[in-house]
Amino acid sequence: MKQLIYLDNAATTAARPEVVEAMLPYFSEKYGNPSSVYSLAQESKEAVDAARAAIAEALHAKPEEIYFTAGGSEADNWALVASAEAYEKKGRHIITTKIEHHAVLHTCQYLESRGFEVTYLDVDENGVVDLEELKQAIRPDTILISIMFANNEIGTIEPVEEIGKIAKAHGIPFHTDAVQAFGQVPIDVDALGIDMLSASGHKLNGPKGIGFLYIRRGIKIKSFIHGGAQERKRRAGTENVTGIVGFGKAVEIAVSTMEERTSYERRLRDHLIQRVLSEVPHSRLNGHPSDRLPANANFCFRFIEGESLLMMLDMKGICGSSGSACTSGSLDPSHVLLAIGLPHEIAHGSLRLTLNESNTMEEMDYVVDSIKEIVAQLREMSPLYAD
Amino acid sequence: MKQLIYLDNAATTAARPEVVEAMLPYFSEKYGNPSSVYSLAQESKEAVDAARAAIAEALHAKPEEIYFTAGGSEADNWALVASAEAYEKKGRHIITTKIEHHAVLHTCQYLESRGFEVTYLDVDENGVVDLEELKQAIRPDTILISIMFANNEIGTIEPVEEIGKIAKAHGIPFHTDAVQAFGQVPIDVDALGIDMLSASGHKLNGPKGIGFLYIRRGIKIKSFIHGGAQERKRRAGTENVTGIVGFGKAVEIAVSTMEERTSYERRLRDHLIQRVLSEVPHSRLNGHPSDRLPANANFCFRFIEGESLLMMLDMKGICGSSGSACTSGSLDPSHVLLAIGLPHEIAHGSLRLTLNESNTMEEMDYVVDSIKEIVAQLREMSPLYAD
Amino acid sequence: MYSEKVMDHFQHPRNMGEIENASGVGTVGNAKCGDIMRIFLDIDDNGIIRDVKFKTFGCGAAVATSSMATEMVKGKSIQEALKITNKAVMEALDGLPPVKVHCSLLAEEAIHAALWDYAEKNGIVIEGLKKPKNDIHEGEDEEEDY
Amino acid sequence: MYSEKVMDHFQHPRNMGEIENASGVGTVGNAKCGDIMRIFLDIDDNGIIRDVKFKTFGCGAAVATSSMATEMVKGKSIQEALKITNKAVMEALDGLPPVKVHCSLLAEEAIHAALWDYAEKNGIVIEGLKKPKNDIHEGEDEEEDY
Ligand SMILES: Cc1ncc(COP(=O)(O)O)c(C=O)c1O
Ligand SMILES: Cc1ncc(COP(=O)(O)O)c(C=O)c1O
Ligand code: FES
Ligand code: FES
Repeated sequence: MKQLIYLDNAATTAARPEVVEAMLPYFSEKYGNPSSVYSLAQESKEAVDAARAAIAEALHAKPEEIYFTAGGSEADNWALVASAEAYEKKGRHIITTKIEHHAVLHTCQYLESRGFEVTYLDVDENGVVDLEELKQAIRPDTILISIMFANNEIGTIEPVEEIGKIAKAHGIPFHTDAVQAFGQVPIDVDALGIDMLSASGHKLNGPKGIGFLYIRRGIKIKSFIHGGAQERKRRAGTENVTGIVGFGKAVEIAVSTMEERTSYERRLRDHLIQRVLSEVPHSRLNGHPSDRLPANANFCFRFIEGESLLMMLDMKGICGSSGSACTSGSLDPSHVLLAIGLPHEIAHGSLRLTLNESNTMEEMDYVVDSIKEIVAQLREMSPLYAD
Repeated sequence: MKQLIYLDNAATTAARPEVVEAMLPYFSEKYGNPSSVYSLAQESKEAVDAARAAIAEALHAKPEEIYFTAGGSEADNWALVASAEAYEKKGRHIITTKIEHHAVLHTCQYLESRGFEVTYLDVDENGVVDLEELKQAIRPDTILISIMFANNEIGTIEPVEEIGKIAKAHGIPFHTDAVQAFGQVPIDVDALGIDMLSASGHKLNGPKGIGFLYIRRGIKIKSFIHGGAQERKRRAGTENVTGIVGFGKAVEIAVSTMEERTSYERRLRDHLIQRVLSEVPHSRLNGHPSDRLPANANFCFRFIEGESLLMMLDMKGICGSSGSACTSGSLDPSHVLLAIGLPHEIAHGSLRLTLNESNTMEEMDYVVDSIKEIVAQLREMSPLYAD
Repeated sequence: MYSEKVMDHFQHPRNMGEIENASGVGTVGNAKCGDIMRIFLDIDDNGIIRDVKFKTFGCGAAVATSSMATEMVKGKSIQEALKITNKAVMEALDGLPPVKVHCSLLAEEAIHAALWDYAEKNGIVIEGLKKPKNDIHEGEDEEEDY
Repeated sequence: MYSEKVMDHFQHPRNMGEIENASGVGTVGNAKCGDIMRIFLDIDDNGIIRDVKFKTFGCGAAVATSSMATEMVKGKSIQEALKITNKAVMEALDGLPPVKVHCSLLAEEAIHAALWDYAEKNGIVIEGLKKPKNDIHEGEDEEEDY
């Protein structure tokens, strides 16, 4: 079995064939710049507008509230930096959590270096923020609450609706990083009280290099990327027409197939979790047992280290990821796993498996068998296990 | 003749078929996230590295000095904002010109709102900056000189080498917006003394939504988009692998065909200019007569307005653009045409035609004939001409 | 970007030209975008607009609204003509893009200016007609409602 | 990311295991990345490293450098073993990615620690051997040379 079993859909996904097909005409035929006057350009503009409308519909938002970006990171940076700049006369305090993606956390640190103050809320052992703690953190000078919709590592879904209510009651704009949640769980920005929302195309079988920031009408933030008058003067740069078209298509499909797809993924995922926990000694599931993304499983295996585990899985044709971000330039163990209370050694031995609809039950069984074998092998090698 | 004559290659270009072909495998087959551990991801990483190397070579730079962005606008924003933040202890003064693209100008205005001081250099009637004025503008607290390589409207090429020398003599980092020049004229960042350079994929028959900022080793600017550790920790966000691959391919072709291609375009362009100036009354050429981008022609026709002219050309299948940016949300006449000294009414009647290698001499003649007819028709309608 | 009606009036502008010895001539401009519109009215003794012509230096929307507005006032009484707003002209054109709404004001104002000129020439007062602004941009706001 | 040699040593680590009653045992860790390496040396009366084993909790590079480093010291004299630097181990592995250079330090330090243990147990002084650090990250810089 050397066929690929791709279980890293939270890192990125394969673009759907329909998505690529939708994009193709806009590379070399309908390539006009949407801001231009002539008819060729109008075709591009219409395509962009159609994608914007499809995405708005998916969120129960208005098309003019969707602003395309280069991805989730830019959307997060925009929401935070521009909110800070727009509301700094009112105050300089921002509330977020300890388990945000680095696109939020590092931007908060950047804002701290510019004189803003950030409260990083704790989470419980399942990765859920404490609403009471949130309420207590709110101050008269709080200008933004940014709490992710669902965590990218452990899959925990945050109580967004309650957060939205609290934010609204205090008149504070509420931003949520929904990069992992969008397309996986239904989102209604009005019902949930969300003022800004970040998403990224490549997480839901769309292309890489495209994302959006939803900005509720009335939220007065300015540009993050300054320049031309694109995106209602709020986001400069020639529109990534192909990316936008592909993103629109991907969202359409993700939304229309959501129920069936995620219930299938959930079934596979639950089987995987159940077998791993019962058959691999010293293993644990990270994240909320039920309030979690349908395709996410995240384990810790004591006494072993993540990268080695990933490399051995790769040799068996299995693609997964680990909280231990050695390769991505940082050697620290996952801040998320530390935040839910795991000690360093254990946090290092984590494995995230994120499914998609093309996985099968047979694959899950093969994966569990492989994990059992590899974990035993690595423990054999580990000075910690020997102790 | 209702076949399309596309003469707006400065706005955007069609992606070359070879470019799209190079991108295709990275959408749905080699779709791995370059930061991941497994082999699938390594294929993406290698593709990104190969594109980076090709681009570095084109500039005589080192691969690790190329940082991919979402386009020219982001690169410009990054260079300016991060330079301002990195060097603000040394000073808060920036020098640029009045004819920069809005991605530079509006970012400068943003920095002014953050307490930086910006000198906007004048240009002469051909759009060339005055080196003496530049020298006089330099102060002890000057931390950045940002002057474009070639202007996007009138095509004038700035004396970059001399600017680089002046910047170096004063120990000031020199950024150049080469979005229009890259791929059209040879660029050697070392020989020209360039410390930072912005470029965009869709201007040289690559895809939209991808660009880069060249940052010379030793320039201490930090991130503009904060988050993950991509691009040597300097530009967060999952890499736009397809965009990067396409951009790399486009650069390779643009550089290897540059000489032949631009000399062909120049011949066509010169014929176009010569016929227009001699056959259309009250017409003038904007920009430098010889130091200009090979494929750029920019005219003013007195007594008529740009958008109407464009719409009538469109009806004849000709795609061009105008300095009068009515449709792009601003109603002001081109700041570039005003900077070279044209009065408002004349600046409104401008037409930019930017060629590519697939244009023909027959097309040029058809275009001139069409312009003659349309200009006469619009003047007939104009209350200014009647006067 | 533009509706078919706009494109039609742009491509085949109605009433383009001048009227010699017109009863009233009005010229207005938008300093911001630099466009200029001139309307010529031929008004008979019963106060009916017998003929109307325009000249426009401006964008596609400006040309199309000139054409449509002249069509709409032709044959109307002065009082009827006064009631033709830029909104009505836009509706008749099946709408304009948001950035182009201001262009339609040019046409409304040019007609008012021509009527004012007619009133002045004839020493009469047209009820409901205010002295036209020279620059129709004055009262206008930069539309930026996020 | 890794060379073929690294992958080979990762997949088939040489000298993995423990030595009972080893002449010297050294354990070092990198507090930053949390990895731990333990080296067991069996040294004969002539000061020749007769056998060597390792146990490693760490990334692929850590495993591969453990394996290669043990191969390189096996059969060597103490003085020869001391000269084996992390650079030499990396070269023998056809290089490591920049972020992984520090992992190779673990192997060098673990050997030094095992030799130090051997020297202490036997009450001797090994020329040129300094007391090993417990956390090899201490001296290291975050590599960020733009
Ligand atoms: C000179 C110049 N700078 C910057 C840009 C912005 O590039 P992009 O639209 O790719 O962000 C452009 C083109 O739009 C340009 O011509
Ligand atoms: C929760 C979360 N936020 C933000 C991002 C950043 O998105 P992108 O890589 O598209 O910039 C990611 C994924 O990398 C994510 O999982
Ligand atoms: S009249 Fe000026 S933009 Fe239309
Ligand atoms: S030993 Fe820690 S990353 Fe390699």
